[in-house]
Amino acid sequence: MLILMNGNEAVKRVAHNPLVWFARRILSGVAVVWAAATFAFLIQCLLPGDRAQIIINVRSGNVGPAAPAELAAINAQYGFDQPLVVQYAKYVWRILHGDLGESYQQHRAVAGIIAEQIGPTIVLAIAALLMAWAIAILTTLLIAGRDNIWSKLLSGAQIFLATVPPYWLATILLVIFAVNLRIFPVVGESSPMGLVLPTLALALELSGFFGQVVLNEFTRVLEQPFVTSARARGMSDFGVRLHHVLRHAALPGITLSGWALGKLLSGAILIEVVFARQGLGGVLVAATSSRDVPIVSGAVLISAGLFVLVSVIVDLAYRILDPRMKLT
Amino acid sequence: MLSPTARPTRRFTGRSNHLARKMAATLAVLSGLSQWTPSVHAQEGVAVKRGGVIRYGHFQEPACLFGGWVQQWYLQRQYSDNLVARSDDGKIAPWLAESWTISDDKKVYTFEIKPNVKFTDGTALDAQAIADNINGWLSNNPDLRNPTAAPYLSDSFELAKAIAPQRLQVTLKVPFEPLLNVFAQSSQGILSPTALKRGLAVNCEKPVGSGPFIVDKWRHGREVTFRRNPDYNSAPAIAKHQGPAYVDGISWKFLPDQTVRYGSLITGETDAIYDIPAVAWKDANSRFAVLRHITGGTPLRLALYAARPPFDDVLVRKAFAYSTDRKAAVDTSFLGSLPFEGNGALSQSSPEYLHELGQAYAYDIRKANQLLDQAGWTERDRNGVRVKNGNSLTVRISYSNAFLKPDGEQALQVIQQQARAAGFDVRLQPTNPADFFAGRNLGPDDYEIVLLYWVAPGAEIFRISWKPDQNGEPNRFNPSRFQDSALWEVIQRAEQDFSSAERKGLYQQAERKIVDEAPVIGFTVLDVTLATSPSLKDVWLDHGSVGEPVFYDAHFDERK
Amino acid sequence: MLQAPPKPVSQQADLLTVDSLHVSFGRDISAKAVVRNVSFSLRPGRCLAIVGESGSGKSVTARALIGLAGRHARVHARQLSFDGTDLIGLHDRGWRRIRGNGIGFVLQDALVSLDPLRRVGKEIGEGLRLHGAVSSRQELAQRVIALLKLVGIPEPEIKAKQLPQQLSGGQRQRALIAAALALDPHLLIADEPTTALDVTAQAQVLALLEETKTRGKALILVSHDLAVVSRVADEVLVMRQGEVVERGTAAQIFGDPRHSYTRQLLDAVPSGRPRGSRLSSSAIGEQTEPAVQSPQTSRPIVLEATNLVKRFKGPDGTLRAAVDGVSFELRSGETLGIVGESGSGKSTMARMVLALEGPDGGAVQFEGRAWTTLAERERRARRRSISIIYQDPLSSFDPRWTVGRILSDSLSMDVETSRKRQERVIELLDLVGLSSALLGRRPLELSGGQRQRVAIARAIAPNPAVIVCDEPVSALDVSIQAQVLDLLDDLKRHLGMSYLFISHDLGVVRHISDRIIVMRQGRIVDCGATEEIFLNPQSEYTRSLIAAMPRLVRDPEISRPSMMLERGIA
Amino acid sequence: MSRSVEVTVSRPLGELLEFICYVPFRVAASLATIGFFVLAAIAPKVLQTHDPLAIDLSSSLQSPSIVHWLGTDQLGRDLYSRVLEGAGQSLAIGLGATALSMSVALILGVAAALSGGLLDSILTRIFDVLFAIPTLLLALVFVTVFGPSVLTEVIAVGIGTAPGYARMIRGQMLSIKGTGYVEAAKALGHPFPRIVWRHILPNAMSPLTAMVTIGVGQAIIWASGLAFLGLGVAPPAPEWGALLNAGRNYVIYAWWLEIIPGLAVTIFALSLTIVGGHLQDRLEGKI
Repeated sequence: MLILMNGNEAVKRVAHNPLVWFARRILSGVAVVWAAATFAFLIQCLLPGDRAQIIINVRSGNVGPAAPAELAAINAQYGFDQPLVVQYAKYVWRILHGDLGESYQQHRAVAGIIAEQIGPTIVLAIAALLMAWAIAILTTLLIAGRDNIWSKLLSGAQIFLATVPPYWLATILLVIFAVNLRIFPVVGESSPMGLVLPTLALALELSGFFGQVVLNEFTRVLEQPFVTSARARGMSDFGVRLHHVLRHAALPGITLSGWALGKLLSGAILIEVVFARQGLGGVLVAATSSRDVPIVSGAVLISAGLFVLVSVIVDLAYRILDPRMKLT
Repeated sequence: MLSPTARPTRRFTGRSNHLARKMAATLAVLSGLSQWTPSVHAQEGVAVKRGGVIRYGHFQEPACLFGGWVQQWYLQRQYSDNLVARSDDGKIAPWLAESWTISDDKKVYTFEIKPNVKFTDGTALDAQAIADNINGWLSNNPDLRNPTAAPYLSDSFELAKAIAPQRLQVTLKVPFEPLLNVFAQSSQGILSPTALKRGLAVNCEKPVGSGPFIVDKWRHGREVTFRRNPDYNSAPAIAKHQGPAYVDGISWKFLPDQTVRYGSLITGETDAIYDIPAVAWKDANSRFAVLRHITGGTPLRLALYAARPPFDDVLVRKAFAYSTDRKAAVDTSFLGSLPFEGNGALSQSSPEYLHELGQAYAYDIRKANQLLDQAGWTERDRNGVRVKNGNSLTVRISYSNAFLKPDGEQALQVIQQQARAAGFDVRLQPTNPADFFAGRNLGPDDYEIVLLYWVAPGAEIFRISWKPDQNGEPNRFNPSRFQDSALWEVIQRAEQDFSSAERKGLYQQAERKIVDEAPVIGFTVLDVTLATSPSLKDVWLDHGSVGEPVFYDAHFDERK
Repeated sequence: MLQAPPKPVSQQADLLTVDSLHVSFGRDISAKAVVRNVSFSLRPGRCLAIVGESGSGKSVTARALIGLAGRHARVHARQLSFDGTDLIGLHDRGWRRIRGNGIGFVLQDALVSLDPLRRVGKEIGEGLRLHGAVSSRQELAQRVIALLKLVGIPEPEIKAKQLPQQLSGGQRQRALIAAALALDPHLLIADEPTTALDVTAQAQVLALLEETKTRGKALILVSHDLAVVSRVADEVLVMRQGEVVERGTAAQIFGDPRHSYTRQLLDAVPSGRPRGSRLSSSAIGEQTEPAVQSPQTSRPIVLEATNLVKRFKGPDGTLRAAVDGVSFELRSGETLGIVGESGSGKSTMARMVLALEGPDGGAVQFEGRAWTTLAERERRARRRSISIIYQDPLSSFDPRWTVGRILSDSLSMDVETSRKRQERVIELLDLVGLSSALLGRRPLELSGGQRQRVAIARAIAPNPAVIVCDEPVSALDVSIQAQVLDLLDDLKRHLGMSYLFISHDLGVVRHISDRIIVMRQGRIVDCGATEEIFLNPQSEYTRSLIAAMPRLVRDPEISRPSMMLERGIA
Repeated sequence: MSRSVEVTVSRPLGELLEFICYVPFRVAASLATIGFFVLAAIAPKVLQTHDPLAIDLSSSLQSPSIVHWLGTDQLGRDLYSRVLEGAGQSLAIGLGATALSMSVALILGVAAALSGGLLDSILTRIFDVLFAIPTLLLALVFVTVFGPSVLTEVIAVGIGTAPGYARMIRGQMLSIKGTGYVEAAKALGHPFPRIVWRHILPNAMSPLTAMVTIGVGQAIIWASGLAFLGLGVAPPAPEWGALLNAGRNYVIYAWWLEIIPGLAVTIFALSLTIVGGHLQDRLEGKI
């Protein structure tokens, strides 16, 4: 159904000594981040056109070619006149010291820019993840294995939600609930109420994906012999769903959370623009349209790091939820 | 002026009243300057409510809190003071300079600087500080160079120096009358030299001026917060009051999405917003106080590449102008929120503007066809596009949304369709800001038409647009590549002429010539619109400059 | 023992009465019921066995008794009552009171019948908790441990805290029975409780069920395996396609079956049937002369394994030998049976013989020449001389291919023209007793028996010298199993190839093999001619295997095996 | 090598017929919707009621009516006709991006799965790295580097979604590599390339048909997301993302300009998802 990572992937990766496992995860994570950093560096070099020219024009708000003296000053300032290898070595060295370079446009450290913007984005992403989970699990508990009009409607709604562009949904939610009904603020900023609509816009799409996966697994597990066993012991239908089935059905969903983070970050970029929220989204879009490559490549690096972190957490969660991981 | 709100009267109290009188006295002795007579607040004695924070929803967020882009000017207007101010009618008024004299050869300006003014970091704002600023603008130091002042002044400026603690002298190589206009623009606000030493990165983030507000914090992507400068004592003469601002501060939010921005005003989450969406123009006028300033300088215009075919032929340039009903395009696309501007040379709020040129080249398809036939574009291909010597009459329009509001794109689509009737094959080349700034679609062979504007108080902008290439160095601010030495001659004469009537005449002569040669065709204006909630009073736009919103005099209604 | 107060139950009255039970599925009323007109009654202390092949409706019948026949199931009966409660039209809450409390239910394959994510103890205590039979956590823990002890699981304190997969198959099944017995129900229903267990574990579970019966519980045992049932059942219900074909006491059913289907089932049980005799009904009574009975030492050796070793990395990273120094020889025309319980290394050995897995030590020689030591390129041309028949034929067919293409693909290269190939394919189908109408079918569209026949046809297609049969009949119903075994016998007689026959089922191996190797933990523990092994097993292990082997007990009253369950045998 | 016996030739045709005759209603409706949009993409003029580019200033911003089924935009252009006109470009972007990402994913995924060993681990790491970068961010990177254009959009979305597919293809290939029939073919002495070609690839590919179907819808959503940020295709082309981006400014006063293009994207993606899901169910033998 979905374009997802294989649920068994996490299972395969697990080694048996937790420490060895952890060390291996960290190492491969570092490798991923390093590769992402190299990728980010290549982006900066690949940029067509003269970087110094772009920097000058972006700064002055003008168009047209700059004088050679001006260009030379900028080239010297950013070290563009050095050989690529030297630039790369310096770049890696700086990254090791937490320095992601300086924004062409904002004249500030990229690390600082991302640090101050990523907070709201992560809050939004996590809120959306939790809400998506809550929606997916609640609907699944209610509709899985039942054959009535509600289950049909809700499972149809899940498929529908999974294909609704979240930015479009966001605009509609904004106009209806904020501008017209005035239930939520239009400019959310950091208030909890202001978080509701963006979170909803992001979470609804994701809950559609989660819902389908969890529902599939839930329906499959409902037919498992151990579920029948539990029923045969006199357990109620809801008890069976809650105590036996849910945990199984949640497992593939847990694995999905790593994938979901990427999707949420993508979505958050769009949603933040719609809601004019502070966050990585606005910065990235501005940076993209002004060719502020250090910010874009810094974001690439950070999100790769985040992904690695989250996948370690996901694997850990998997190990906790699925005791089978420790044995076999 | 198109501002729908009546210009409120001004008000002087206490010490500032005294200052004003002193100013008036000083001014009286000045030669060559028209007199500045401040009016007195009609409601003197009625206490104005103090306090409150203005929540202002702005459109674009710049990368630095000062610089050459007009979005940066708006911010700078809040925290810095200029040497001089410019009133609605184009007269120069005192600001940091209480008075000034101009030498007979018009090359030496001597300014008397207001005493006891301090930057908000405690640095004294004296003649030396101002001289440091001005010299920095024209230096090659990237941290100090001013991208607005430099192109105006680089040909004429020689030196600025403090000849006494409160006396500043600016020396020019050649007379340049618009000097004070240039000094009056917000981008030339004076910044603390101590603070400037911290480098561009810090200054962008937290610039230090002497203005009514202090930059408190810039939460990137969200807002800039300003707090009141409690010791403010250097308001311009054109302000409505003197002394510290009434409100405690400004929360200057960046709300690029116009639905969110306008929506936030509707729901009362902001007290004022910038750039009313065209689609909400009527609604805004019925609900809120609407302020508007049409910026001076050039209108938003179509610059026709005049250095190669087809637009090297003035007949074709004119034909293109006649073939497009730009008024209809503008009226429909902007839903009445922006006026059509037929004068491609100068915007209607400039003092030198000629009204009779405002409707130049009104839609006339017959004339367009006639001119094209005359120019030899007689054949047409299967699609109805005119052909001459085997070349199609193809016109590529480069533009960027950095210079065009969302609705403007629609207007271009109308033009595209209309020009087709006359046999033009118009192609749109939208370019994102970064590429545009990087020169994409702007090379000599990349476009026939480009859409641009340059804000300024008035006709002094001609220097920037029409200075011919010199010593092989092209004028990068002249995208039409139209070079006319006679025109340049007139412009230079105007700049050196200190008689306002004559200068105006000269500028208008240049203006006629530009419109007549049609290297640029009028389209619409750039405007600044502000909608404020009924409870927020006395916000005004600096019509003398480029319409920066001024919150210094603003205060909340008693009800709030 | 259990602390729950014994529930008063009349020993004489019927505990369970089923009269004219019908079960059908789906919304379509006219759909044929999968269970039709089943009636029986059961008294405490008695065991009723429901016997039948897949699709006979035996499991559905059992599940209908606890109201879990399945979603969309519609259950009708003239009477359906348990312990005085009318079960017809019982609402959900009523059912829940009966489930676990009145009727305990044990499903087959405990690996999937115990929640793999929950501790065994929790699973067992669940019924106690649900029905409010315990008042405190400590009491619950005590009761769980008592139950584990009751079913004979060693170290109950430790096992209670383990996950199902940490227990052996037999332990799991017993834990599941413990969970069903938790509330001391009057009736225990066990659905295929011994399927998928190794023989020794099977014997232990059967003993436990018997003991339960002697404690006065009523027992319903559902199984496809007549041999299993014959040990415990007092009464037997033989079902076929949803209907009861024969019903009677165990003695009567096993001793004097009346219905032909019952007879057919009994005959199809390979254990105890002499080698060479036919198992399937079509040839009942026809005693063909065993083709090869004489000692075959004179025949040439086709395949010879010497000192084969294969190691795998275990979960803790250490190497573990799956096959550890195995040597044997396979002579032309001979069937060599390889027997062992799961994990004995027999399948790994088969893969090495096929050269799908390279040995870590030792080598296999084929037709007197090197085989496993060859490079794959050199081996390729000779690969068709060794064929394989898998346990699960479905997964060994490309699901997209038709039967015709599958068979044609495995024909030997020298069949040149496509006409000849097609003729040969049809001939092959004919040989395995399939109609050529199946040519265009895909594997999914075939029945289990048909699939295994196609697999056999594929195996014989290239005229191999050796066919490795890896558990070829263990996934099949008895009657189908019988047909397939007969077919294999026939083919060997016709075509004269050798079989390496791998199975965990001693009965099957005994029936088909000339010689037998018994494997345990990667080593050969016994080896010899079939009857020698069975009559005079050399190793202790072989003896225990044979002892645990379920046999058809024709007269249960006299030859019921003694309680040989040793507590603590895992 | 050997010549196979094809006994029933007309099978695929029969299956197609069967597929069409026995589809549930929602699948049929989805197929009809897809057909409608595909027709609009191939021959937009057939379905349009107005010229999608014809400006009629007198009928600007009209709400849906009998004349203008889905209303008009600011320049009086018929929205219904514009949405249909945009279908071509949107579908092309969706198909192009999916084709690109599938090709990349196929080459890398197959290479990884078949090579095993070092190359496999290197390629897997590369997927990991690309997978670690959010799709939209990767797309933004491409737009930053190459500037916005249709081609960039296709490449950005294509590369952005490729790692997910590549991982899946690799997994699929590996699982098929381990199946009984591959082993059986090996035991028959078939050379490995032949096994790959005749067994592994075809069986690994069939789930991809479902994936591609769903992927096209997702690609259109991503692409219109880029356009929504103003980083998409040039006007006046009424590509759906561009329509969405333009409509956003009018949403308070002319809702249809935003709602309708969004619905077009959603309905089209939904139809593809339903059909793709149905295909997948069939392939997995659930139906």
